[in-house]
Amino acid sequence: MGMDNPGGIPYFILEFGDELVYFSPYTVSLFILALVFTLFAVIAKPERQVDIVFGGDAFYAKETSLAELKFRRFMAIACGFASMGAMVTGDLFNFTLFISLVGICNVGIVAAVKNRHVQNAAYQYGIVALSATVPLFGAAALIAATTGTLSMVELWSNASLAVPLVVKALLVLGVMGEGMAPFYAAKAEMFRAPGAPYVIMCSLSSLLIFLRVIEVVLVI
Amino acid sequence: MIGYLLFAVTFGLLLLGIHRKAIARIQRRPGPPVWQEILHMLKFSFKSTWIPATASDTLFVGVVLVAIGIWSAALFVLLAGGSILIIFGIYMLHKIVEHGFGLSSGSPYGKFGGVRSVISAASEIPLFVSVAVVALYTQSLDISSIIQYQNVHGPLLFIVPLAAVAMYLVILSKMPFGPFSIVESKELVSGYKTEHFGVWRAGLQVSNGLKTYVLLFLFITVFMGGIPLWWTLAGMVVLTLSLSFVCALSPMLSPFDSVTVQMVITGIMVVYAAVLGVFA
Amino acid sequence: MTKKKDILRALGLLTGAIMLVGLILQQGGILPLAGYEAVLVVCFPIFVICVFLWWMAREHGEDIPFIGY
Amino acid sequence: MIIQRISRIISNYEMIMPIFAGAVTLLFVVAIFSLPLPYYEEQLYPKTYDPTSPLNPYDRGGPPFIQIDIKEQYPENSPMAGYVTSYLTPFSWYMANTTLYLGTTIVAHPGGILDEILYNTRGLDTVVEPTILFIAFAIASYLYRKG
Repeated sequence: MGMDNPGGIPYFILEFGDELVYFSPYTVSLFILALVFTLFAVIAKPERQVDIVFGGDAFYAKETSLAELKFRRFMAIACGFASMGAMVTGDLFNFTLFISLVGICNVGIVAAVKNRHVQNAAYQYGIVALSATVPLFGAAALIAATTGTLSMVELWSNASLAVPLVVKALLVLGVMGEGMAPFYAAKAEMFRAPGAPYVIMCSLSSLLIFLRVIEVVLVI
Repeated sequence: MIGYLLFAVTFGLLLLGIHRKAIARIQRRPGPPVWQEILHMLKFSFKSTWIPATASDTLFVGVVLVAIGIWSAALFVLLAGGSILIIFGIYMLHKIVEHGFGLSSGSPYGKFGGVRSVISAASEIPLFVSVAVVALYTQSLDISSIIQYQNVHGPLLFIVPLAAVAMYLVILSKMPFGPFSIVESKELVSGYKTEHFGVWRAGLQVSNGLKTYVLLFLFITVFMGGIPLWWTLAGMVVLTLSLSFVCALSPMLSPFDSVTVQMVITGIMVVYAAVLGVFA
Repeated sequence: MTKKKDILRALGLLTGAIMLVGLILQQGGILPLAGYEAVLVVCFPIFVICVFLWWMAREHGEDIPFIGY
Repeated sequence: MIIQRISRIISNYEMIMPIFAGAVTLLFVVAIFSLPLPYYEEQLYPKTYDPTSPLNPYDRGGPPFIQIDIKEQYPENSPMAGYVTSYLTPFSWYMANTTLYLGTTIVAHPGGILDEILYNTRGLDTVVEPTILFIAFAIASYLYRKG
């Protein structure tokens, strides 16, 4: 039981069996942004990060090798699709699944970088993403148990179904673990990796899922 | 609509100019004329422009288009009285613009601006708490119904002053030269926008003008209600001047301290929202 | 180089024309306001950048990345 | 200053795991104290199992193609929902008819996985789940081959 449609009235609802995918003004705008940046990841060449060698005049531009580029682009596109799915899905379990997919793609995007510092950060972040699945799926399971449904449309249209506050908090914490919205230190270290269009997908996806989870928490 | 868009760009840039002028006068400098930012936009647009050899070209250009696009969308949502959640979504996504600007060029300065922008992502949370507090009272997130609520109950500024403070801090963190504007601080040259010169910077100026206009307009609308346009514009100038005083008189915090301060503010706001939620 | 400029000018004029047509259609009541706004959100950034690039000063080659001191 | 001390802690990315773990633990303690949470009796899927069925625990009730015994959220969206056993491959069909143990092997052979995917009330979920696994395998294999 939340307020009516904080993201606006859905334009239309796509039906996959018991899973509804709905396009409200809010979800559509987030979806389009994810789409635009996925397209950037598809067509943009990675930038060559310029580094200065301290104590000398030398400088060099880091090149991203082709194999690494291909793998990271694949991960970035997968991440884009996962965040697009998370933006529009109207089913809570599906939402948590997409979010954990986003989490693992984020690790994948920077895991290929040959830089110990970046890989350490990615490793730390990966462990957090791993452990965040416990509150994440736990919240989905508790919602199913307390309300008997996982459909967001059902949860907001039926006022008698109330999700306990602590379950909502678990959901938010799980998403934070996957997206790391407030504790961003590891993500910032990951950002030192070259290859801008792919690294941007990390941050875009986590901001998007954070925005979506706020809507979800207000809705249910 | 297109006329209003151009007006918003110009007025927003004028506000930024007033901001600079006020800071300069407070610090006993002559300062640039108030229309300096508008001149900047025009001047940059005439300058010779290319894409740096090390840059990721599509992202380098595309992010400028995205910056202008998202803030024009925000302006339209605001004018149509749409959901406040969409505007704040766009506000959060401005982070992506900063990342894109910073990371796409390959320059170390831009990179550090982008990295700092990632670190300070926590600064956006007070925003959602203030949204939640507003929603507690109005039971809706539509700007049109927030205005209606204020027509009946008086301005929200006097009902939930702390939420207004939180949103004020959020706007402060987006104003240049403020205590939280670590993404464009001077030790990084210009932070995330270092490498975007010429036409790209002119495009960034356009989006900055729109951003300033939208954020200040939003503050006035959400906390003062639907007052006539002239009064709103006057209110925006007053708000800018107050922001200038804060910016001129406070030092810039070091990056991690800035984040910590913002997280502390967030904590206070969460407690405030929880207390209101229990007793309201 | 002039060819690139022609493309930019054409693109600027095209998006400008689309926005104008959108305005006329919206005033005529054919296009809903939301549709017109969607057109503006897509076309306005492209229009601005293309116009700026069109009237920008003459062009040089690409830059030389930082060459030390 | 206290602020600087806090910033020093949170700026170290190795501290993130402990901070996160602490937050999760705290929240789980709160969750345990808020037990018992309300339980919604009328669940989406039936909670009674028939231990004599060869498809147990995947039997959603009733003979295939004839009758379903499942409560759906949106019955109009998937008229065929719940006819799980209608998608059995010939081999599975043979096993189900001759032994009592198909239920234990149902995801271990192709017919079994297909059943779950075509069990289309939660079809999209079953697609996303393997995707997560595949992505994880892709990362692991890439890192392994890179050495």
